[in-house]
Order: sequence, then C-alpha cells, then structure tokens
Amino acid sequence: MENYMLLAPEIILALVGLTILLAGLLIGTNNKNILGYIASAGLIAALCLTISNISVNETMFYGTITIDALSQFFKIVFISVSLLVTIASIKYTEGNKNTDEFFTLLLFSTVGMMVVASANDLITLFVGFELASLSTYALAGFEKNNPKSIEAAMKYFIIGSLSSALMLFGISFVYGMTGTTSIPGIAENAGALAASPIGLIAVVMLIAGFGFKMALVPFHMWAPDTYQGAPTVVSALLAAGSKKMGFVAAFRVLVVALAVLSPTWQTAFAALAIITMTLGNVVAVSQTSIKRMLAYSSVAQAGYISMAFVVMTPMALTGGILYTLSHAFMKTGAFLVVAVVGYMVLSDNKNAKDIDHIDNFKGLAKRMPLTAFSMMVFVFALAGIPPTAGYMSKFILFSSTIESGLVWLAVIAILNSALSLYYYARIVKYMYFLPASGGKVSEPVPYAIAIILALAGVLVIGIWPEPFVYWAMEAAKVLMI
Amino acid sequence: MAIEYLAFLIPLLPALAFVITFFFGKKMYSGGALIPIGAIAISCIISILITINLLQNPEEVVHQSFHWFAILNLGILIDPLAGVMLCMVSFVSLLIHIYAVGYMSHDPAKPRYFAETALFTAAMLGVVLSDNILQLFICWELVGLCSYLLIGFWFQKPSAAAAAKKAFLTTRVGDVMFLTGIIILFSSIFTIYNGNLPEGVYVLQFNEIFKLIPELSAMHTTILGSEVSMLTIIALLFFGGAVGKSGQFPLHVWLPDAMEGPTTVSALIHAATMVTAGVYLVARTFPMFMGAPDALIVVAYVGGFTALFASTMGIVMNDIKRVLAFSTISQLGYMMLGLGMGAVVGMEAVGVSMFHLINHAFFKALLFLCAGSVIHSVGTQDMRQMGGVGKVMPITFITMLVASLALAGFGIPGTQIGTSGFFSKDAIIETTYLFGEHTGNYIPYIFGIVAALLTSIYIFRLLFMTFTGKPRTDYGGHESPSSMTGPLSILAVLALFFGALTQTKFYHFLEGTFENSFVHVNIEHLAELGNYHLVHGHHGEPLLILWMPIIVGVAGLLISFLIYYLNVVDMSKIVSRNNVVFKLLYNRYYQHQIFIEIISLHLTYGLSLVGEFIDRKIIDGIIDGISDGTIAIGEIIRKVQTGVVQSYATAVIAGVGLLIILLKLIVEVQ
Amino acid sequence: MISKAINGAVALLFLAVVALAVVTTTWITVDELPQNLADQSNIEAIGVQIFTQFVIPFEVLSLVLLGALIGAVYIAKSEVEK
Amino acid sequence: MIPLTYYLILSSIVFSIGLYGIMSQRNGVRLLMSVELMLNSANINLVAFSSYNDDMSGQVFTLFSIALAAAEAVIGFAILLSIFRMRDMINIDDINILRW
Amino acid sequence: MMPIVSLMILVPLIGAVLTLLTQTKEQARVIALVFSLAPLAGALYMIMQFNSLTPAMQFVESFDWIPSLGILYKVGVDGIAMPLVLLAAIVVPATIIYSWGEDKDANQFFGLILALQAGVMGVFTSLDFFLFYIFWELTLIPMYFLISIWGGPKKEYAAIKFFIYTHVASLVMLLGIFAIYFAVWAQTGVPSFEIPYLLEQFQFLESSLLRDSIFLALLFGFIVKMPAVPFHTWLPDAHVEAPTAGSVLLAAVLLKMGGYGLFRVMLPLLPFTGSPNMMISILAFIGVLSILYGAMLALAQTDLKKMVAYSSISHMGYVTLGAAALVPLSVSGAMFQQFSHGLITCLLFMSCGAIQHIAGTRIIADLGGLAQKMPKLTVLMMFGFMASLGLPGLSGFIAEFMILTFSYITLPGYVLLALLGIVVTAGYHLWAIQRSMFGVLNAKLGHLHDITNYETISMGILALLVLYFGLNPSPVLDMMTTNAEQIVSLMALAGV
Repeated sequence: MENYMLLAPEIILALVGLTILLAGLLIGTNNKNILGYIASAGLIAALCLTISNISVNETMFYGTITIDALSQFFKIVFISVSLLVTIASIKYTEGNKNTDEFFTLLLFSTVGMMVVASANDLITLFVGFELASLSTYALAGFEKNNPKSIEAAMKYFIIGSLSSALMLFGISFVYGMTGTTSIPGIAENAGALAASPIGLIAVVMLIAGFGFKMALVPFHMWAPDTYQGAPTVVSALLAAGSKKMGFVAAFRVLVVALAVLSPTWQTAFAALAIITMTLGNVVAVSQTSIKRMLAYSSVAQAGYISMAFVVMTPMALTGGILYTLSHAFMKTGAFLVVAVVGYMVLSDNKNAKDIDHIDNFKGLAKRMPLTAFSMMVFVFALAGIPPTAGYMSKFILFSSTIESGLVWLAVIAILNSALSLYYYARIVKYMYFLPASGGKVSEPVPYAIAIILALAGVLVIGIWPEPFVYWAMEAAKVLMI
Repeated sequence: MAIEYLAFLIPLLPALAFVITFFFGKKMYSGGALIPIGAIAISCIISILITINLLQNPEEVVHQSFHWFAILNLGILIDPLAGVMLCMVSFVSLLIHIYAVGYMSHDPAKPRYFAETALFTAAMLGVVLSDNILQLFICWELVGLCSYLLIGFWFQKPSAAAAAKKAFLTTRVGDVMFLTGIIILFSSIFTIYNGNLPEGVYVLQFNEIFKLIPELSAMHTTILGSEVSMLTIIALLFFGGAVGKSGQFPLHVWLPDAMEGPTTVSALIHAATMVTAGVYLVARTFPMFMGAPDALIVVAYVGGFTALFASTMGIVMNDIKRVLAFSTISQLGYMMLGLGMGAVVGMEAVGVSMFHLINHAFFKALLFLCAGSVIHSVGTQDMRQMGGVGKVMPITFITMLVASLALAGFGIPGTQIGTSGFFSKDAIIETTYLFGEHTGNYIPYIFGIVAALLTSIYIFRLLFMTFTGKPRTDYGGHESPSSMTGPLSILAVLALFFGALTQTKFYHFLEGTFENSFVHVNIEHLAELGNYHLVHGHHGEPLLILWMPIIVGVAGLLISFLIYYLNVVDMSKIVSRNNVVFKLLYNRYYQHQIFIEIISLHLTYGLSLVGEFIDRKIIDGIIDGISDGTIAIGEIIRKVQTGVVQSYATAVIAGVGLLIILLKLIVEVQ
Repeated sequence: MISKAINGAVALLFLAVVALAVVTTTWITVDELPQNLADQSNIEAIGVQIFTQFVIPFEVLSLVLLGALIGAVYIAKSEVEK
Repeated sequence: MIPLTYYLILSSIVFSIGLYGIMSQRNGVRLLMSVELMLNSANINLVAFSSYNDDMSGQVFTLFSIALAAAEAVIGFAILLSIFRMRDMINIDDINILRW
Repeated sequence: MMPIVSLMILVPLIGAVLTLLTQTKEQARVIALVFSLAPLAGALYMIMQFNSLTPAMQFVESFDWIPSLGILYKVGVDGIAMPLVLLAAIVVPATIIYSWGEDKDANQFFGLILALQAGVMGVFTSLDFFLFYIFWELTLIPMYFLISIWGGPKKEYAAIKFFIYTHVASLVMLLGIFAIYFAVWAQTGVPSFEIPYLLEQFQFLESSLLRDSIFLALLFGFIVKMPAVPFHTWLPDAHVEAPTAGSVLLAAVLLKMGGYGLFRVMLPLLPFTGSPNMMISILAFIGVLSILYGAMLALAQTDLKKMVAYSSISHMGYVTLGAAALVPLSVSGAMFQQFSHGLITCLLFMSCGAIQHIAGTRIIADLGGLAQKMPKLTVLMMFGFMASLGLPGLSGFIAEFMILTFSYITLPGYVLLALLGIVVTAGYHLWAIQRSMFGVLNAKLGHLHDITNYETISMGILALLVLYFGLNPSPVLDMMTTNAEQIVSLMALAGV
C-alpha cells in the first residue's frame, strides 16, 4: 500500500483548489476574500506536511513518483512562494469577482510544480510541467482588460508552447534510444544515447524546454515582457516559483537521468550561464521599469544558478539548490514590494500609468519605511551582500567554482555580481535618497505580512543558514548518486 | 649636587609656560608675559648653576635617561657644550622676553606671542639637552614649528604667512636630510650589531653612536661610481639638516623673509634659538665629522661661501632687519667655517666656533633689539626713511654702535682688548689661514677675509644711514621704555666684554665635551680615520695675518663713512635699476625666482598637475569608461527585445540550432 | 519577405541537423514489430498502463484539463461591467 | 517493414514546418496550428518508438500529450479571443507594447 | 566571563536600531552617544585586561555556526586588533559629538554611524573568514547611505563608485578566501574558515601558483580598501562628497580595515608564497608609489577636503611600506601608523567639515584669513595639519619614523624615495594652511563664526590623544610589537 501521506501536500492543494472553485460559486463578490484565507490555510498545511516529511526517501506508484530530499526541498520552495503570493493576493484580488479562479489556478500551478519536483518519470514530469504552465498562462492574463496583461499572457503562451514542443520532441528521442520514460531506467540505458548524435540534439532540446522556464538566454525573451505585463503577484510566482520548476526538472532529467551525457550539457550550461548572467545584468542596468529590471535580474540569477550544472560538485549543487530557495524569497519579496508600490501609486491617482516605473520609488523610504527597508534588503540580497540569503547562496555557489578550479567562471560571475550592484543600488537610491512625491502611506496588511515573511526568510537564511545548508546538501546528495 | 636633578625642568618649565599662557594668558597681566619670563628665568638659573658646577668638575657631566618606547629613550645630557649653549639660550631668551613686554605691548595677540616664544625657547633648550639624536631631532622639528608660528605671527599679512611657510618648508628640506641621516645611521648600527641590538642599550644615544664611529667609518657604499664611507654620508646628511636650520647656502632663502615676524622674534631666531641649532648639531656630532673623510671640508666650504655670499647681499638692502638677516647668515657661515677647520685644529674648532656662536648671540640679539627699538619708535623698517635717529635715541644708538663694533670684530691683536666678535671671528679667520698653510688651499681664508670686509661695510652703512645725518622723513620718535633699553644695556656689556673675559677658559672648557664620564672619544684617533692631519701649537702666524681682520674691518668702516656719512659718492647713481651688479644683489641673486618659481611652482606643481591628469583622465577614465561602456552596451542589447513574439521564437530556435552546432564542435574537439 | 527567407533557412537548417542526426544514429529496435506478429489490439494494454503505472500523470492531467478549462473560460468570457 | 528512420524523418519535417510557421506567421491562429504541428510531430516519434521498442509507455505518453495539446489550444484560443476582442485583429506582430 | 568582544559588536548594533526608532534629533543623538560610549568603556576595559606580552588571541569566544561548512562564530583580539578596536571606539563617539547639531534625519544619521561601528568592530575582531567577510561587506552599506543621503552635489556618482569599486575588491578577496578554504580542505580533509587555522595551513599547500594566486587575490581586496595607488580613485570622490562624519569614519576606520587585513592575513602568508621577495617588492612598490603619488596629487588639489583625502592615500602608503619591510619594529610602526592616522585624519576632516559648513566652501582659493574669525578652529586644524605632516611629539611622527627607520634596514631604496615625499607632504599642508587660514580675510565669505563647543570638544579630545600617543605610544605600541615580532618570526621559519 502506498503511503498517501507523502502525497498529502499535493492532494490537499488540489482539493483546496477545487473547494475554492466551488465555494466561489456560493460566495458573493464581497466575501470572496475568504477564499484567499482558505488558500493560505491549505498552503500552510501543505508546507507543514512537506517539512514533516523532509527526510523521507521513497519511490511510489510504479516508480513514477519519488519523494526524496530534493523533491521536498523544492516543494518547500514552491509552497513558500505560493504562500507569499497568496497572502499578498488577498489584497490584490480584493473586490474582484474572479477571485476563485485566481486562487484555483494559483494552487493548481503550485501542484504542477510540486509534481515536477517529485517526478520520477518523464510522463509525470511533462504533465506536471504543463499543469504549471497552463495555469500560469491564464494567471498572466488575469487582468484581461489590460492590454499589457493579455500581451504578456500571449507571449508567455507562445514561447511556452514552443518550448513544450521542443521538450517533448527531445523527450521522444530520449525515449526512443532508451526505451523507457522512467528516470532511473533512462539513467541505466543512456549509454547508447550518449554514443549517438541524437543524444546531443535531445539534450539541447531538453535544455531549451527547461531553459524556457529558467529564462536562460536565449530562451528568456518572453520573461521580461511577461513579468512586466502580468499582474505583479503573478510575476512573483513566475519569477520565484515556476522558474525553479525548470531547475528541478533539469536536475531530475539531466543530472540524474542523463548523467552520462554530462560533458555535453555541462558545456552547454557553461555557455548559457555566462551569456545569461552577463546579458541579464547588462540589460537590467538600463531599465526604467522596476518589474522589467527585476525580470532581467531574475534572468541573471538564473545564470548564476546554472553554474551549478557546470561545476557539478556536491558543493555546487548545494549552492544551486540553496540559491533557488533564497531566490524564491528575494524575488517574491521584491515583486511584492513592486506590487505594494503599484497599489500606492494607484491610490494616489486612479489613472496612473506606468505604475511600475522606477520614478514611483522616489522617496519610498519616507512614504512606506517598512516596504522600503524590505526592498533594500531584497535587492542587496539579490546583489549578494551579506548577511542575507543571497549572499549565503552565492557564497556556496561561487566558492564551489573555485573548488573545482573553474576560476574563470568565478571571475565572470563575480564581475557580474558587482555589475548587478549598480542597478540594485539605483533602486535603493530612488527609495532613500530622492525626495518623496507624496505623504506617508500605510501598507495593506496582507502585503505587509507577505513582505515581512519574505524578509524573514531572506534574513534567517542569511544569518542562520545551517539547517538550510544541511537540507540543500541532503538534496544534492540525491543528485550525486 | 642636587641641582642636577632639576635639569629636566630646564625645557619643561618654558613648555608649561606655553600651555598656561596659551590657554589662560588672556586674563593675565600683559598677556601672561610674566609666566614665560619667570619660567625661563628659573631655567636660566638652573642652567647657570649646572654649568658652574660643570666648570669645576668638567668630568662629571649630567646625564639622565628614561625609557621611552621600543628601543628608544629620552634623556638629558649636560656636558660643557650643552652647558654653555643652555646658558646662552636661556639667558638671551630671557632678555628678549623682557624686552618684548614693552615691544609687544600694543599687540592684541600677546598671549599667543608669549606662549609661542616660550615654546620656542623650550624646544631649543630641548635640542641642546638631548642625549640622543632622535630626541634632538624631535626638538629640532619643534623649533621649526615654532619658527613657523612666530614668523607667521601676523598671519593676516599675506607676506608673513608666505614667509612662515617658506621658512618651514625650506628648513624641512634640511630636516628630511637630517632624518635620512638618522635612518641610515640607525640601519648601519643595526647592521653592525648584525640585527641583534644589545639589550638595555639605547643605540641612538650619542655615546653609543660615537663608540661605533670606527665601524661606521669602515662601512662603505658606492655612490655614482665612487666609494664613500657610510659615516661621511651620515655626517653630510646631518650637515644637510644644519644647512637648512642655520641658513647656509643654498637653503638660506628663508632667513631674510623670516623678518616678517615681530622683531623680537627675529632676534630670538637669529640670536638665541633656531639658527644656532644647526651649528650646535654639527658641534654635537663633531666626532662623527672628524671620523668621516671629506665631511669637514664640505662643511668648511659651504660655511665659507655662505659667509661671503650673504654679506654681498647685505650691502644693498634697505630694510634694516634684512641687512641684519644677511648678516646672520654670513656669521653662521663663519661658524660653519670654523667647525670645518676641525680638519686642521681638531677639537679646538668646536671651541672657536661655539665661542663665536655665543658672542654672536649676544651682539646679534643686541643688533636686533636695537633695530626693534628703532622700528618701534620710528614705525618703519626702511633705512631710507630714517636718518639721525641717534639723536632721539641715544641709548639705542650707543648699544647699536657697540654691537656693530663687535660684529665687525674690532680689537687689538695680541692684547686682551677687543669686542667679543674680535676674539671669536678673528680666531676663525686665523684658523682658516692655518688651514691654507697646511693644505695649500687658501680659498677658505679668502672667503673669510673678504666677508669680513663686506661685513664691516654693511654694518656701518646701516649705522650711518640710520643713526647719523638728518631725518629723511618726519618720523617723530622717542627713546624706548626701560623694559627695552634694560636688556639692551645688559647685552651691550656682554657684547663688549664677554670675549675678552672668557676666551681661553672657554676653549679649555669645551675640550672636555667629548672626554668625560658620559662619552670618551679620542679626537686625534678619529682624525686618522677621517684622513685629517691635525696641527698642534700653531701660534706663529705672521703679524700681517693677525692684523688682517682688523685692517679690513677698518677699511670697511672707512668706506661706509665716506659713502654714507660724507656722501662722497652719490649712491643713488650707482644704485639704479640698470646696474647689473646692483640688480643681481638687490634681487638676491634671483634665488627667490629660482627656488620658488622654478623648483617649487613650475616643477613640483607641474608634476603634481600631471599626476592629477593621470588620476582623473587615465585611471578614472578607465573606470568610468568601463561603467559607461557597460551601460551603452546594455542600451544596445535591450533593443534586441523587439516586442514581436515571433522574433522571440526565432531566437529560441536559433539558440537551439547554435547550441547544437557549438556543442558538436566542442564535443568533437574533445 | 527577407525575414521569411531567413526563417525558412533557420527551419531548414534545423531540419538538416535533426535529420542528419536521425539518419546517423543507430536506433535500437526489436527485430519484429509486435503488432505485425499477431493482429491484436493494444488498447487494453494502454488502458491498463494508464490506470496502473501512469495513474499519477493521469490524475494530474485531470487537473490540467480543469485548469485549462477554468483559465480559458475566465479569459475568453466577456465581461462588460455595468 | 518500414524502417524507423522514415518515421523519424517525417516527424522532423513536420516539426520543422511547425518551427517555420511559428517564426514566420503573423496570424495568431496559424501560430497555434504550428505549435500543434510540432507537438504532433513529437507524437509521431513517440508512437514510432513505442512500436519499434515494443514498449507501451510511448503510446500512453502520446495520449497524454494529445490531451495536453488540446488543453494548450484551449488556453491559446482564449487568449487570442481576448486579443481579438480588444483590438479587432489577431495579428501577433502588432502586439508589442511590451518591449525593450 | 562576559562575552566582551561580542558586546563590542552587539551594543552598537542595538544602538543603531534604537537610534533609528527615535523620533527627535535630541533623542537620537543622546542614545547614539550612550551606545557609542559603551564600546569605548569596553575597549578601555579590554586594554586594561590585555596582556601585551603574548601574541595569542585574547577574549576569544567561539561556537559553531554553520558546522556543515566548517564555519564558526569566533571572535577575539590580539595586539593587531586591539588598538584598532580602541580606535574605532574612540572615533565614533568623537564623530557623534562633532555631529551634535546634525538636523537632517538625525536618527538615521546616528543610527548609520553606529551600524558602521558595529561592522568595523566585527571586522577587527572576527577570527573566521566567513564572519570577517560578512562584517567587511556590512560596513559598505551604512557608508553608502551616509554618502548618498548627506553627501555633496556629486554624491550619487561618488557613492556608487565607492560601493561598487570596493565591492569588486571584496569579491576578489572572497575568491581568495574560497581558494584557501578549499585548498586547505582538500589538504587536511577538514573544512574550516577559521583565520588562524587557514593561515597556518597555507604553507602546506603544494602548488606555489595556487599560493601566489591566493595571496594576490586577498591582497587586492585589502589594498583597494586602503587604498593604494592605482586603485585609489574611489577615495577622493567619496571623501569630497561624503558628509564630515562620513569622511571621518571612512578615513579613520574603514581604510584601516585594509591595513588590518594586511597584518592579519597578508603578512603571515607572505613568507610562504612562491616568491616572497617578489611579493615584498610589490608591496613596497605600491607603498612608495602611494606615498609619493598621494602627496603629489594632494599638492594639485584645489579642494581642501580632496587634498586631505589624497594625504590619506599618501599616509596609508607608509602602512604598506612598513608592512613590506618585515622588520618587527617597522611592522609595528605600520600598525601604529594605522592607529595614529586614524586619529589625525579625524581632526583634518573635521576641520574641513567645519570650514565647509561655516564658510560655505572648501575651495582653497576662495578661502583665506579664516584664522581671524575662527581662532579655535585654526588652532585645532593647525594641530591636525602638523600632526599629519609628521611633526615630532605627535603620534604621526612616531609611526613614520619607525616605518622609515626600520624599513630602511631591508628596503633602503624604497625608503629613500619615500623620504622625498616628506617635503612634498609638508608643502601641501603648509600651502593649504597659508591659503585658507592665513592672509587677508576674503570678504566674499560673509559672516563667519567659530566652531561650536561640541565641535571643539570632539576635536580637542582627538588632539589630546594625538599628543598623548605621540609622547607615550607604549600603551598600544607594545602589544603591536609583540605581534609584529611573531609575524616576522614566520619569515625566519620560512627561511626567507
């Protein structure tokens, strides 16, 4: 008998999603706030269950699902991001009669990501991937009367579909050469794949598919547009959550299943990581939209995390995995701050345009001190200034490059990291050093809670990283077998 | 005797007086002048008592030493050399302080004045008392600081501020040489001891240094292809410091400008403190010079040349204080010349030179204070606007006359009749003759004798222009108060009689400087190390040589008398702007232009501007270029993001294609 | 037009690369195709597989379809606010 | 017996057509069609491999992927509908507010 | 046993938070002062309890922090760190007193100063590279804020340049830390970031290329901070734009972190690099270049504060030179130079700041004759300038004398070059004093008043300290010498 308790988080979230959908029919628009609370409760329950099972190592359902340290770690990442986004969305969806759809899709996409994290079979993985993608396509277009939102959804959708197709095509070759879709099975039979030219093509197509989610250059081009156009809370989900799905999928498929092809994909990731972090940072410098800047920063961060694939030591994987968690908190927090600022701008002036323009951050420290402080911590964390989560992750990740002698990679990463400080500092400059254009505003409570939680995450990982490092190491061990 | 244990009070009391006067002087009588006067008076008394004690027991020098930090100590050394200097410095300073009570009575910044002069005196006393070279340097630098503060006393005057800066900077050049000397000395000692300095011994103490002279002399280094003794280098670097402080050529340029301070300050600088420090330094480290080949010769030449060079400029100056300033430079040149004569007379050179130093202190202080008295009364420093001052200021006139005679060195050879200058300056000239006799090199002698002639000319020119004849402007004038004339009189007495009374005893006393309980060096032995051939018992100079200084002195007097009293020659015709010689002299050989404009302004400042250019344009340019370049590249790259989704798809597909090709290539290479 | 030509070239290049790889690869195949041996239906086998081995993907697929449905309906629904 | 390679070449061609379409077409519906082509070319592969490997999971995968393609199409058309409603056209080229 | 060292870090940090939370400037400055005096008391207590005869770490506190990576929370002080802790504890309250009248966002201002102090204390006491680096980077942020909020007209450029420039250097240093960490880990099988342990194990690394690379990477991080020519250009800009308190802290404490790194990390490693003599030459060259170049550049400046900034570069060059000489007393002289320059430079920047806010300009040519209206400032400023140009009797002289004298033993050529700088140093100081304070009062300056009592007190205290340590350097010099001897003994151990 399978231990269904191990899948309880997914099941709970799916059920809560359905409950919300049904409840939405019964509850009037004015009371739909309650749905957000229900979703949050479900996520918290899921989070607790996941954490309680963090050290399980079990394969279930004919080997299609595996519960191990890696999957649990990533599930924590996904649930945390969704939780933060959900809490913030309580305010965002306030008064919106489609709140039920919003939360349902949000939870479904979370389930999708979690399935990917646990997938031990390419079919599971692909279906989970699609669940997460399709739900977020709709979420990106949630403001359907806003041309930007729809445009964002459209671009996301088209590039997403293309990537799915590429990935599926790649999977088909893998299947063809190994005769199985099971990840351990592939790992056993991958010898022939590695020896044939099709192996390279399959790997590249898989990378393209995952790279789309990770937003690696050149598969990243949807990301800035979508992050900018989508509702900010959704951008947070995309940047912090679904991006990590790409990583966990890549960990499962490339590192575990296609380990024999590692020379190929390590080279590919080396090229992609460098170009990604460099381009992301260089272009971010000249952005005036905060969301777009964060989008490019998120591209750059993906480049850093990809270094884990290049180095492929336990240390590097630990760093990469820890980085996903840190980045989840930093990026979610940053996007939520942008959301709060958008809310503030709209409450200043209903017809405000360009609510994500950096000018709106002027004097934020005076208007919303808590938000501004949090944002400062988030951007400094993104830049890798201690003692934050971003620093801790970069510390481990970059150090691993030195450990394996890839000094050139470390130097490039470090120069990029320094360059990124330029535009992060610019945000701080706008918040703290420029005069405010309005009076003090108090943050809506849900936003404030979400931001404080993210802040706590960033600082706790930065100051007391031991448990997180430990679990990231455990997760990395799964990959190194 | 217990008085020795009060030796530490000698510099400390004036230093305390500085603190008290500086912070609390405003509320006290006469700007707190009494505190420094009292302090210095006590110092003076202690000094004199100790010196008297020393006179009786020349062997028992006062030496006290305290651990300071690391391997350095602070200490007090009063040997005969220090003793006489102490007495002179404290005594002359005391008189100048008393004089200043009257002279500065109208200045609102009196507390600051008295505080700074007290510190000045303290620092100078510290120089004299030091038992090690580092402490001497420290006090030496403090002297420089005080001179800076005092020359720039009237800082509102741009010229005073500039002069102060010039004084400090120029002496600083010397100080750096001095410091370099100390550093090289130290590291040489370190080498001698093989890196293991003996425990509990302070190697920078003079006795320790002198002990090592043979070893130092034996160390050699190569400079510009020729082998030079380490000791010579060290000695000459010390001498470099002395050149700066004592206004020797070419670092004398600050001294004439130093007149920008109050006249009492000039007197203090020129007579008692500061400038004599250089001479004292050479005298103090005389054994090192003795042991260093060629060092004394350099000292002699620089001194002799300075004596001559400065006196030429003294002739044409119209500012009364400036004439005296050049006179000081010239007289310091004599002292250095005298020290340089150690090459033939050994230890006696120190006696001669120091004797001149003491005498010079008296008559130069007197000259300055008289000049101050005149300026105080007349209200100008320009001699062309004076004339006939002697009638309204008889005491000043008489004392000034005494001082001038002393400076010119009037006296009767072979007897004990003569002004103090006669006994010391003429003695120096005699030794230079001796030097010529023994080495065949009469250049120092010629320097000395010509300078003596010029000295006489310029000092009597001053006297005649100022005190005799008819007033050239309506300056009023009156005799100065007794607080000013009192010191004048005392100094006049000393200037007249000190030489005659003490000459032989003085030489004998100073002989004991380097042979006593503290330090025991054999000058004769050192002279061999330094390749100098000493002459003993040299009292057989021709009569003409003995009389020569007097002859030129009188000649100078006559020339001045003819020109400036009888007006036989109309100077205004010669003194025209077209006369090349006059122009050269009047513009002080254009040293100002050379030193200030070419070296400091154009060269140094130019160099620093080049540095600024490198900094801003090249180093910063690279950094800014990187950042601007990055931003520009970012601007370009962001345009790739056209917003058309098909182009994104193209990018994805092209990316996949390129990646495949790239990997194919790389994998095949591997 | 030029852009289309470029697009075509990229697509052809892609085709060439993939085709080349496909042709040069030695594919692992069974000696004889099973369905040629006997004309038996594989529908049953698929059904069994879906409800045993791939039951989790199948369940998740239901969520996908539901999610797609919700999303599509939400986005496509015209909302004329009054 | 038809060699496996033929199927694979066919699917590659179909896939490339899809790629060409997604790069060059302006009309949103055509874009969706191109995506479907690509997904289906992968399905051809899967089925072919499934047959030649005597392994059922490929065919199961194909069924799943057909369902997913349908779901994707649903979302895609919904988005296109929304665009059409807003702009009265579905020329994807002209939708470029978000750029740079 | 009280965790005194942790308190030295924690108390300012708590103070920073409390100060940030205050509402009025009166509250802010009082709280800030109280919380900055506490570390001073602590530092004095530590000095009294300190045993200056042993080079060992004292007041050590240690517990596991991130055991999976071998990271400890370990703090402690020795003769290298103790004087700098004292310096930081002195300078910060002095700065707070000096800035007593700060009006603009006083709570943030004083809060940031305290935060900076916490960071600096952390740097000076950390015994684990991880911890060290965290504090090292933490000091950047308060300073970035101080420059950006209270800075001058070009503050944005200056602040970002400061931030990124030093950040890049820190990152390079971080690479060096990684390298030594992993190399030692590979060698011994034990992961550890503990500084003394890593320094000790460094010599057993086999590849000399690796050892050289580690050395140079770490060195880069430190000399940019010092800063040494040619990596110095961030400093003048930062100083010119920073508010007075910022400049004071930047010059007096932040720069010292670079020098501290030199003594704590670089010198113990130096004997074991592949070619110690080349490394010594590099250090000595950088030192002399900084001395001369800094002095020359100071001469070219028209802005008083910029001149002082370049003088800092010049003076920090002595630290490098003294360290490079590797003679016990030259090294301790270099350490003392750090301490002494920290005190002196405070005076200088405070003077510049006073001139700026009273006269409204710092351009030397626009000043003149200030001494007439500002006698107190003039006295204190003169004192500072004299100390800066190395006047005997003041602490600067002791340091420079020791450095020059004892460096001459091993590096005679470099010292002779450095001596040239002394004249130029005197030159620009005197020139600036003459042009700004003396001469005729510039009528354009309008109404001038003397410095306030708070400014006088803080500057006066510093001046007294400069004098005290000039006359009696032993309290800090002895402990420095103990550690310097130990460092130099490593040279003999390595047979260099």
